[in-house]
Amino acid sequence: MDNKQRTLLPTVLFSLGAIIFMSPILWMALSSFKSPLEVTAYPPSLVFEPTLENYEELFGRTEFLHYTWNSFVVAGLSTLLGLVLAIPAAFAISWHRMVWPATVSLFARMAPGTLFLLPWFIMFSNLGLSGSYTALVLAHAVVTMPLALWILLPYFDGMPREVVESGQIDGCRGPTILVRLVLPMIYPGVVVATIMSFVFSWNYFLFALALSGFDTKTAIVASFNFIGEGTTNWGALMAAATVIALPPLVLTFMVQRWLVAGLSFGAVKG
Amino acid sequence: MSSVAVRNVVKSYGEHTIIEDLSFDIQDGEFMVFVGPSGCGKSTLLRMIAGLESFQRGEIAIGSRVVNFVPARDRNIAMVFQDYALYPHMTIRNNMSFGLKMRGTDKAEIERRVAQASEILQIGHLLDRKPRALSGGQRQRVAMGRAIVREPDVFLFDEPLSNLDAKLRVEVRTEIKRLHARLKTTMIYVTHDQVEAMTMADRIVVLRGGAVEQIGTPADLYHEPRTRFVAGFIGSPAMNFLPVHINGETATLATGDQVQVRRLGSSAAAPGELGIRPEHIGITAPGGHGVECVVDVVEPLGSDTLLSVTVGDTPVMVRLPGDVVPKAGDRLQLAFVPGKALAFDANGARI
Amino acid sequence: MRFFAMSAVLALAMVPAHAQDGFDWRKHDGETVNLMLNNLAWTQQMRDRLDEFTTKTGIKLRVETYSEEQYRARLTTLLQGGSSDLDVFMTLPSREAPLFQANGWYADLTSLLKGDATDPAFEYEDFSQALRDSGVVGETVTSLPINVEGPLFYWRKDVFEKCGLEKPANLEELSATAAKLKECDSAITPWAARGLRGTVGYPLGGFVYNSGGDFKDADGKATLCLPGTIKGIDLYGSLLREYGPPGATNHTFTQVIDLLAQGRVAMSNESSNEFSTLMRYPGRSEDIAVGVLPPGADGTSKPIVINWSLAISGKSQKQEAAWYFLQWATGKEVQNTLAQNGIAPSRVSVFNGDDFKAWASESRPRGEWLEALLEISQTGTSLYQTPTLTRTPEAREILSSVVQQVILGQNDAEAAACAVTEQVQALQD
Amino acid sequence: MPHQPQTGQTAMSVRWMMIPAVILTLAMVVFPLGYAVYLGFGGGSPATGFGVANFQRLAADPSFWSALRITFGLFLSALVLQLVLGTALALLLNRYDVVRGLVRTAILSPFMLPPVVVGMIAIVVLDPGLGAANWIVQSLGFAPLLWLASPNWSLLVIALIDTWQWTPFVALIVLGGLQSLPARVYEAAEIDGAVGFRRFWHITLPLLGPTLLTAAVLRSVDLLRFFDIIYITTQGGPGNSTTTLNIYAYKLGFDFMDVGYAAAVMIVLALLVLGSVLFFAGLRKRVSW
Repeated sequence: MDNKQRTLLPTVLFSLGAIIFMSPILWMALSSFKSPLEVTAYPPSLVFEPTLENYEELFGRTEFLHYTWNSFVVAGLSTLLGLVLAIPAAFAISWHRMVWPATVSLFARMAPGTLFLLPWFIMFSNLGLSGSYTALVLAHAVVTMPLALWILLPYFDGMPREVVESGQIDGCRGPTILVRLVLPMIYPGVVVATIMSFVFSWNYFLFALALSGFDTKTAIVASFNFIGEGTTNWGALMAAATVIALPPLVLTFMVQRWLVAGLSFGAVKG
Repeated sequence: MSSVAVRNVVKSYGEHTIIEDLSFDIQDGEFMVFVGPSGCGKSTLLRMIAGLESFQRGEIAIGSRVVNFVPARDRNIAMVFQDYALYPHMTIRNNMSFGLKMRGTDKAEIERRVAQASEILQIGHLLDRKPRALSGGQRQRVAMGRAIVREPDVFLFDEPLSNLDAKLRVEVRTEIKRLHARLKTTMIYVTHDQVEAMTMADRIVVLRGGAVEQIGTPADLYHEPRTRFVAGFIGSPAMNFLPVHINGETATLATGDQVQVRRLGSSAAAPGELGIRPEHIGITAPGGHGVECVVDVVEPLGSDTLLSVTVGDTPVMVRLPGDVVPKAGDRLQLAFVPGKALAFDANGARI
Repeated sequence: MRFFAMSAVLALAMVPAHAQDGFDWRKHDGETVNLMLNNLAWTQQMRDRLDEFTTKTGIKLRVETYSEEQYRARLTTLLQGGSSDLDVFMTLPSREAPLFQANGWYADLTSLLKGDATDPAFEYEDFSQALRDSGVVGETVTSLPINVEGPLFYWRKDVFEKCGLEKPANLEELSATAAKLKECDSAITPWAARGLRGTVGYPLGGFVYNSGGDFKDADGKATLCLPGTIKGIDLYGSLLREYGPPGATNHTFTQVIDLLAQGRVAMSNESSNEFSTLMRYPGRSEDIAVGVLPPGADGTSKPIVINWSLAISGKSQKQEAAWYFLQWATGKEVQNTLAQNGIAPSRVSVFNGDDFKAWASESRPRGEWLEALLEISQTGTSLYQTPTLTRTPEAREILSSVVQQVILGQNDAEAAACAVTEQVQALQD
Repeated sequence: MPHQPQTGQTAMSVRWMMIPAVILTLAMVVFPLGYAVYLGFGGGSPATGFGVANFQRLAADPSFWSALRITFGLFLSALVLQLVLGTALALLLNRYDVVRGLVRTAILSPFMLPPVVVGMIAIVVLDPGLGAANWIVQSLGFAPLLWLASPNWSLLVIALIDTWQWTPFVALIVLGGLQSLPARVYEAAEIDGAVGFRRFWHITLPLLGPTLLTAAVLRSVDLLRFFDIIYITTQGGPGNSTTTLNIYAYKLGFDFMDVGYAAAVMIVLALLVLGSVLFFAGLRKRVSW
């Protein structure tokens, strides 16, 4: 194969792939800067005068900024909670070479999310937590905790047991070993787990739909308002979609190198 | 069966040269060992012969055929890897027959060869298992079996014993020698362990930094090393080197003692090094005169006794018969066996 | 639940309302009432006016609005979970009043109406009889109507004129008109209407009734397998199939109004509620005409007319404060203001009031719209699915699936309509 | 990870460190599941009484069977598409070693997007009248398509949307698997004469078995419960063409307010997911090496 062909074929192939995967996202961002008339123009216009109208509508006429903040609070705290629970659990599971807990944690992902809505709502209402951040954070931790656990387990499994054993000999107890010795070794795993947990919590809408209150509504739930407001406001809808999509995309971009490495989910071998 | 020729081969990664201008021949049916410290290029050289690595200049021939542009699969070679490289998802039988199947060998022939190879290696009872159910030694045999069934022109071994424990290593070593005796096929064997090299090889290529230090039979390398490097690398415990001033056949130690050395030629008096193997040093009878030393550590091995002693400031290893057991702190007089002390110049070349 | 009594009520509404200074609007000063609202035109108009209520009463409002699908999901969760967080919510009585009442999800407004928590100037009787009835289950008042609405026939006057067409005199002519439009102006889609599951009944109802059909047979048994009903379904379905926009089976009012507002469609049968949205688009106030759906060939005209209402949750801990909000939100003053923005009022006095009339006379379409509303509230019905007491949504779903088969050309109207007889009768409890 | 069987008692026990996670799971998962089962068996509904009435109703409910078929149709088509395309993409990425820069971002972006956003994009792009998709189709000289509005194709379009979103994810998992395959085995294969497609078929594919299985488990759990994008785009239509079990259960519970019956459907769905996970777990032994 001569050199030209060697670089040309993959370049064409991967550019095509990048276009397929990226263009819908770019289209969304582009549309959010179109005026209401332009956004529904057919054939669609590629060249247009960008306007911030849709964003003014979004942040000016609705409390979208507040909802976005809610999303950050819920995703951030549920990620924190998920990690605080998943890290020691993953350590214990890996250290004792248990198989069943990881499997059991999958159960949470087996049931349809709608199944949880009513029981949770009743539960939180009785605890007086209905509509609170607490309820949302706990509900989202059901998404983040197993996810973090599954991402972290291979990292814990890949860590040499001798490190823990030498820590024991040095007189450390479990928690100290975990914090002082193990975590510094597997921090790339913790980063991946954090990012993925945050993104999946941020993206989840069903729980927030049922459990959020007047003040705790998340941006995703609020964005539904743009579908069905008299006429569908496509421009504002795309602006909302862009705003919602931004944090996951930015986070992904920031830690992409580690994500690629961390997403094998221990899939490597039996 | 084939000879192998390596002619003026050069390989580099960018600026970094791995192999520089290597040439040597391997006879048909010879057991050739490449030995050297890690990073010397011995594995790379083997993989170049296998066709797994490309190189920039020179040529490699197997038999009469230059194979520079022949892909690995068409070189009719077989290779045994350090980590065995068995196909983890196939049974042992399929592992052994895979290469033949890929070549379209007919079924009965495959059966026959697998049966024969497994008999030679005594792995018949393992044929229906998968690699993960086998011990390291068994996997090693399977890897050899996989090579045997191919009936190649050349066998290539890439440090095949380094993942085995010491006892197994000795067993398998013998087995490979026996195999060679039986098949009489050319074998090229890479190792970093000079004991393996010495025990197995017909001839040895000692490599250092991508260049040949010396090629020769084990006895050649032991008795007539051409460089200080080869002298130090071959033999265990390693040869002792003492700083000396060489004048003709006489070497003067830092302590002032004078020792006879065997020279290759003659040169002007100059500082250099004296090399003497531990087994070529004795102790004089009580009252006799020799090079004085202090015993630091005594290691009785039963058959031999190893002494770590200090001559002047230089540590020296001495191998004595097992019945001589001095104590640490003793002062002894050492006698060098005549004709066994070698001389090296400041650049490490034998002189 | 019918509106025959409208004209009678119009007379009653002439009774003047005496504002009583004695009523203490600030009794619940400092309390907070939680509202959950479906995102309708009414809601959008109200959103900017809620501060006025807080100023007047000192009661703080917390509002959640959702589009319809999410609204239902959230409302159902809150109600079924027995939430006390919810005080006031929007309800569609024609769909859900019996079920909600049976589940105890409505607070009893009857006693509140009679008690001294009601401003004497409120005048419950001012709501038209039919709209009041919609919120009464058994003897109990469960909700107060906030508007009156129904599907109306919208058409593009300019396009019709260009093509030399008139508003079809009856439903039979609709197809012919659409065909001519298609021929005359290929740039415009002749017809658009809802095709999404669960939403079809509302615009379809008029087609069925005007074609001489019904949703039950002479014995009152639920069925779609009646000649007139089949005719109506066939007409509705084939119009969309032959002359509708692509993808009509995923369209609900948002898409239909969108198409109409963008000037891409020449005719539709869509909610009167969306009139004001439509008028906001450039050009539409000149070229859109609106009226009652054309009658059947024999002149039968029985359009659909319904209302959205406000209810107080049965589990609310602040029913009286919530009741203050209901009084204010459905009161004359607010309705009068909303009426100026195209929300058809549920109060007779407002509907007939000078302000509303004056507003309507400001432009041709407004006048047409008012007239059409007046007509449908006199002749309309709120039943647009096979009769059932508590399983209306399912009945509407079945009806939609029948119509979808016709739209998609998977089945002819008769076969589709008659295949579901058992299903719809099973829902009739 | 292959674990050695434990032969002796480990001196340090950190089992207790699982307790907080277990408590959360018990409170937030086990209790609601129990409650849903209670509802499914008619608890809290005086009309049916406690019993299997809801499940008997399932057996005779054509909508349920239709939803089951659609669920399986979506599951199979999307899973096969994603595994095949994901593996192909991974092989390309592995071969050219270009997982960096723009390519990496392009690959990571789709599955990190909120499903809601993907649904919204689908609504706008796939609109039969105004969408960019038909514009492209027409520019290429084809007749415009109905996309999500066609009862015959809507399910496939949904499957394609999911494939767009999740193929890169599958590719990344497979890529991880590829990169961890023993390089020496490939050299052995090269000497044995397995190259090109034969190498893929005899070596790579079997070695990827466990990796593909992991990807299949992760995707099937999501695909069987597929909800978000349908909920946003078609809400189960046109007709019943995209009414999966999860959408059907949602409609029953939140539109028809038939909570007990909805719970019964969801229980069946949960069992289905469990069944698929067990099925793949059973396969694991056969493909592991």
